[in-house]
Amino acid sequence: MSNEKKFTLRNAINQGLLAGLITTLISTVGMVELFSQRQLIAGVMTMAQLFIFLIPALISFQTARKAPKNSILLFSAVTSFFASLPVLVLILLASTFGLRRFLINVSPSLIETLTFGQGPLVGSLILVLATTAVGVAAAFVDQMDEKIRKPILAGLMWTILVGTFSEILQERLRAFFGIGFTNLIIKSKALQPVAALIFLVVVTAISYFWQQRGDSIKKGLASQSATQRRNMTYAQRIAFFVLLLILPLLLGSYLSEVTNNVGIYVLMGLGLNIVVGFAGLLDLGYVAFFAIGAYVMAILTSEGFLGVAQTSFWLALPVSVITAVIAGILLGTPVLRMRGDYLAIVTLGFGEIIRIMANSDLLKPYIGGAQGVLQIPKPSFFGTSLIQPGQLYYVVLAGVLLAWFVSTRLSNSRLGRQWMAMREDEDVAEAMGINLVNTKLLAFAIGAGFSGLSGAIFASKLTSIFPHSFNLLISINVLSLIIVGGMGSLPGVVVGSLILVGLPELLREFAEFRPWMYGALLIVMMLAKPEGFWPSAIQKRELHADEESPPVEEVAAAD
Amino acid sequence: MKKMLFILSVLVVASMVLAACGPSGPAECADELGCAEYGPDDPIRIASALVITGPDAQLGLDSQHGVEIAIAMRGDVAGHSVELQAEDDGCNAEGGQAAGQKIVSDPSIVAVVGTSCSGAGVPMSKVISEAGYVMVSPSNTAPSLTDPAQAFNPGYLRTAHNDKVQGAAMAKFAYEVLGLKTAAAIHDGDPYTEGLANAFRESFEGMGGKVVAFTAVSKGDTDMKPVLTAVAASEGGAPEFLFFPVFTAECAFLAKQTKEVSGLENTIAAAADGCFSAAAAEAIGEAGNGMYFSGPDLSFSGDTYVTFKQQYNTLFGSDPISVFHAHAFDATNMIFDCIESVGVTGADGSLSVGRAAMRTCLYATSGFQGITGTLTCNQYGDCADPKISVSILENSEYKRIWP
Amino acid sequence: MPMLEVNNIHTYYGNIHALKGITLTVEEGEIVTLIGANGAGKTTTLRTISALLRPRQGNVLFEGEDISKIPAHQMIYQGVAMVPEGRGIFARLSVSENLDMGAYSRKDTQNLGKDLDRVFTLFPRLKERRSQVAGTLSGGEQQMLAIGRAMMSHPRLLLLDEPSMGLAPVLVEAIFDTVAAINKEGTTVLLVEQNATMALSVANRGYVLQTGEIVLSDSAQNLSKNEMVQKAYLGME
Amino acid sequence: MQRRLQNINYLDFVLWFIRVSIIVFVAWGTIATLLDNPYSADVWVNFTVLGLAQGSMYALIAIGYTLVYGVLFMINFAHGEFFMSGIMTATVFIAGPLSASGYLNNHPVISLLLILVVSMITSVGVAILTERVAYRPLRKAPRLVPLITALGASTFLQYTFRGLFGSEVKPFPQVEALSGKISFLGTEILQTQMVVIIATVIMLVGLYLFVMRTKTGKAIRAVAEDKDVAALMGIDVDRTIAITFALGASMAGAAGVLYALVFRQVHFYMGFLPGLKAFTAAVLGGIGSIPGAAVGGLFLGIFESVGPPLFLDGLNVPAYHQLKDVITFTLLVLVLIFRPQGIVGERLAEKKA
Repeated sequence: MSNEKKFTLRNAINQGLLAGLITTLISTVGMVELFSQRQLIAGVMTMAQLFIFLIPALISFQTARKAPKNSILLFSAVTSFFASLPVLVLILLASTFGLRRFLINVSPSLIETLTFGQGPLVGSLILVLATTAVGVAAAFVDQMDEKIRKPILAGLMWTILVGTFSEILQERLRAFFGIGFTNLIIKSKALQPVAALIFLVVVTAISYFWQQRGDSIKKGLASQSATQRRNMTYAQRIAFFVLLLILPLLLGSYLSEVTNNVGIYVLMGLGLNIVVGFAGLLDLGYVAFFAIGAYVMAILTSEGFLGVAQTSFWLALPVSVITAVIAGILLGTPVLRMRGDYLAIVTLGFGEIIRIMANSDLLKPYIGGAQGVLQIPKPSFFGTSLIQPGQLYYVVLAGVLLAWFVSTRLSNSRLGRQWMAMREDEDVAEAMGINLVNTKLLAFAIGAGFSGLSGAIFASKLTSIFPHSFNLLISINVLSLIIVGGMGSLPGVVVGSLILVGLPELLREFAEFRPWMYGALLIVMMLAKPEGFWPSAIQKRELHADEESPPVEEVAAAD
Repeated sequence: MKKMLFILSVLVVASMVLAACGPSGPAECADELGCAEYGPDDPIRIASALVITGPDAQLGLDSQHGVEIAIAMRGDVAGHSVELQAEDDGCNAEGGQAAGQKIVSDPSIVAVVGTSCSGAGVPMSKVISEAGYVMVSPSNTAPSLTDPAQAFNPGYLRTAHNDKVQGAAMAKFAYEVLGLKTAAAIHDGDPYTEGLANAFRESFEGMGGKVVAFTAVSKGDTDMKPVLTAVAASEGGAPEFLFFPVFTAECAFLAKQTKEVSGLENTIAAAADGCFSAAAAEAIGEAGNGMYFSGPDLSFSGDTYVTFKQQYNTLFGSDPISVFHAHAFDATNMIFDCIESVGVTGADGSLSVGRAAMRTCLYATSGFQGITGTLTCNQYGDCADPKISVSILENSEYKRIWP
Repeated sequence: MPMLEVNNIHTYYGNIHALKGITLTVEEGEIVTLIGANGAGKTTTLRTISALLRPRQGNVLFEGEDISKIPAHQMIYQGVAMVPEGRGIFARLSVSENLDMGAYSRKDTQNLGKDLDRVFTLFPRLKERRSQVAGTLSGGEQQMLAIGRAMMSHPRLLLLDEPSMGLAPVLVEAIFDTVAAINKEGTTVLLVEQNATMALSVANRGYVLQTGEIVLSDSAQNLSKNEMVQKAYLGME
Repeated sequence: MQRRLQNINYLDFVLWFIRVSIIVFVAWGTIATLLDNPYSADVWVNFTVLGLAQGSMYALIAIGYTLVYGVLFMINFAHGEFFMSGIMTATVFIAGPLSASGYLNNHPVISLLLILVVSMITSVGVAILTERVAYRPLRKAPRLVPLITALGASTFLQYTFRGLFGSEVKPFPQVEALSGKISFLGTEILQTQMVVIIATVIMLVGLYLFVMRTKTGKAIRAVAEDKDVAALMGIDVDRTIAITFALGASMAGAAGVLYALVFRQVHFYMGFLPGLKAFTAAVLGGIGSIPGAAVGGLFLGIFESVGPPLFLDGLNVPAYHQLKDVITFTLLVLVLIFRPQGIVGERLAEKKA
């Protein structure tokens, strides 16, 4: 219905102003300035310029799609022209008034970046012209034939991506091919112009040919028999498994560290997925069990003065898990009769209670209070201490595979179906003869067990733990990753962890703006894909039923 | 799909072969822990790992500014420009470990300034030391970090004061200089403040004083009056001296509200270097008149600190926002001095800095004139000037009064 | 020109095709009833007319104007009011607050007193309970409140969804008497009802719905004589 | 729902056990404290007044949670940031310059009004923008989805304001007209606390009257009950929801000014904890109910202030003020176990919760 509305020049102006305001915002919060030094493509484009131009370009692209067919260029030019105006106002205000007294990041160097070092007057002119030009270029790209447009966009996108992640790529390239070769491609985090150009051309070409051949491949797939397909999945599985096994070799120590962190969150996510995704119990204090697992591991194995037993990692591991399970049952019991948001706030309270107790002077003689537990040994395996992230990876992997296996079995079991029934409607579930107390407690207990396992590995990976590490934000992060991935879906947990734990790690360079981007990312992802990135089949179905839930009467009508 | 499998296996084999070869560096380096190598035009790279996100961000950001100013004021080091790789330690252990792993995966980084929080410092010092790197923290104060029986690792140094030293100094000041016999201490559950408050208590009691109340608030608390009221009504009577070595936000709340609680009108309030900054003085306002602060004596270095503050203002648009910028500045300069003394410059202008040599040099630092005092490192990495000074706040100006 | 013209509307719930091309008309001053079994699509039809649901195809004309694209909260300004299924009173608001909400769309606030009196004459019970919280009313009183509330907006067309649901037979008759009275005063009524006997007794015309389609349409009299209708909806053998 | 599980004795046994053990613990602690008698009666009155002032702020913030929860059944985690954004902006743009020029202390009333207006307008603006961008498109999504965008919005807003105004603690000037103490119930209390309590009462009563008496207020309540029917009455549901957000945010903006008056400093992270506490207060009082939010806020404030010394002092718990939140959350758990609808909440809300 809305697409029938006419897109007027006024809309184009509004769109442009919106884009301009966004650019102004990222300038005033300091992001543009921070990245004015960071070269995306050496000598050609800085990260700051990417920020300044990308937003008008995207908006002009949007405008071009909606604009009347005969005046696309005009519309795009108007949009991008107006996109430069708010920035212009900022430059004007900043160079006439001392804006910096109020807005700490509106510094002379920001203005210099925005005006390309040409002074306010000439710089503003350049800014307006360049922005408009970018917008028109975007419209041109939009006008191209799809066969050409898509590859070009793919090429641009991949080049920008490579430029953004160049820090990590640089490190990996150096490890594999040595510093000389790396410097040809990426030098001090900047993509070299020639390499960038080659890369752009290659990606565009590949994407072009891929598109040409895409159809025939799809046809080929469809013509294969079912057994053939099954065999392939079998082969794929082996390949995947081999890949998992050799991953640390490919990744190197830092990326393995990131992978381990992701893995720890996957473990927690799989556990919370049982509680929230399967059983529908909204738990915001999930970090409590993580903390309990970690502290049990710490106290049992620490070689410092707080250690009580100095047992080995492998001995302490089951104890941690069992303690967490017991804690899950203990904390689960009083809240069995609560639902929804009440459950959320009470569990949140539990999480905070555990953290505050761990931090308190009251328990300091036993678990270290604010000073934490130190000197926790890393796990050892047949005499080798697993010091490197690449070695610890296998411990994490084993934990994740175990949790994955248990989760898959559970979701197809009688218990799993009871959970689903309970999630749909507790009253109906009980009428069907499901014992709600046991079913709920089992969900809490198993979820807590996974979290305890995760915490135990975490403690031994860190070799020291502090109450600080167990705050509310962890619970929130785990919940978010489940929902971003797709609630109730096991692969979704992995996808969610990669996006919400792995990606911020890889974007460490953005340093102080990581939380800002994290927040924006959560909003944008939920707006774009409310069902998550890898929804489970059931979730997909539910969502559609949920959108416009028909009264019983109408469903019957359709039959 | 078979093709995919093939590609995958090629990748696997290739990666194994490559991993077996390992990174190949120039052969010139004779250092047992390897070297950081720079081409003739390459900048020297150092890293920082400070808390720049979350509620404590101002603490780390301020230190990072200190590092940036040190780089700007120093100019070239050993004929090379300097590039900073700024990382976030998140003020927690996992953040410290991740930042550490990232730093040690980059062979071009020669040394690290960090971490902000002791909790992040413990795992990070382990990662850094195991990889043969070296770090100098501008603001870790936990005694365990330089205690060989606990968390000390042989690549760790710091320019911040060990809690033990500072706590004892404050106790001595209160007991001997001010002649006060009863005191109370409040911490906020942060390892830094808890350690310092504890050290103060032990020393004060050791000297014969009485600690009538030892209590805590929580981070993020705003209303301190219940705690202060309880302190005022403690069994041993209202304390003559109240020590709360917490960070700016909580410190300002405590300082302001102490004046508003009946029974504490005559109590002398004191804080430590977590609250010893221009921004803190501004946040406390008039309530801070007559309050004592322990920490480095910044007036000591004279001109350098004046220039430093000007630089800070031009670059970051405000006076220093927190406390450990000076320690960070000193830490960075210590690192630069050592690079200059152990770096080997090749005929073509390339530079090679041995990592073991770097460590030896840093641990051997002696009589270094920094803006926080004269720094001399001991074998476990404590480098801060042992002379803690106490300043009094008068009309938002700090005046050193002891020693 | 008919007052309400529904042209071949198709409404979906997700992928469920609930209305498969409904076409009907209501002339000014009429009472028209839609009858059909549970799940035939009666409520969906009303919800589509009142813009709570959007048809994927087809349109709705009210007094010649296409109203199928305006938002639901604008309908009442066009002169269309609806008493939803299950009455939909605001349980936590008082009776008089509920009536106030019925008059939310009114600009001429000085005439409200008169309308309130009119509702209270129609339903004296409501007057007694005007300050009571609506959730505590009995089912019959709630239905009265719902109809009274709809009348507060001075609608030209009243959409009534199952007014007899869950009420005792005596009350049902009273309600239908009121509906007839309201109609006499000049309000056109489109009535959805499962109780076909009652519905056909007050209506001028009727439509029979089956699984999202109209299978029969005729005057009320003829419909009550129709064999199929008698069998299926009037409980006669 | 209570009845549903009644047949399971084990659960009742556990709940009774929890109830009894906590009561025993509290009684033991209280008796020990009172026998020990560390504080005079004055001090206890003081604790209560302190709690009342802090609780007033919680109450004002809790209103926003309750209103939004009432219409959308959604926990708006970004509400604490609405609170922060208003007073941060007002401090930087108004209070700071006014104080520097001396205008603040020469014309305290005009200045405070100006600060209040700017704070409220900013909070409302941020709230409306957040609602429009992050919540409205998700009205039909599964319930957890807006919760996640709320969390995202919360972080985003925190760091936006940090980026705008910097990460350091900003001092809020002392208003001389409000400094000093007055005598109240035989004890001295600060003028600022008195202002907070009085202002809160006025605003809460005003809000209550607005929601109960005005057409818009009734529309909000109608939308809270049934959006479809409200739309049939001619109520623009989207607009009404935006108004609800604005109302809650205006209270938060005002609470920000009171906060600044009492604590005299602001920070980009200052919204997080009060937000969490206010949400707890809203649930404690009975989420969805306006009197509930008020009662819950005051209750929470008093408990935080009086609870630790009363229950824990006698038990010789070291640094017991640290455990204040433990008491808070234990109280919450107890209330929700035995009175799931909250202190003054109605049972009606439960089926939707």
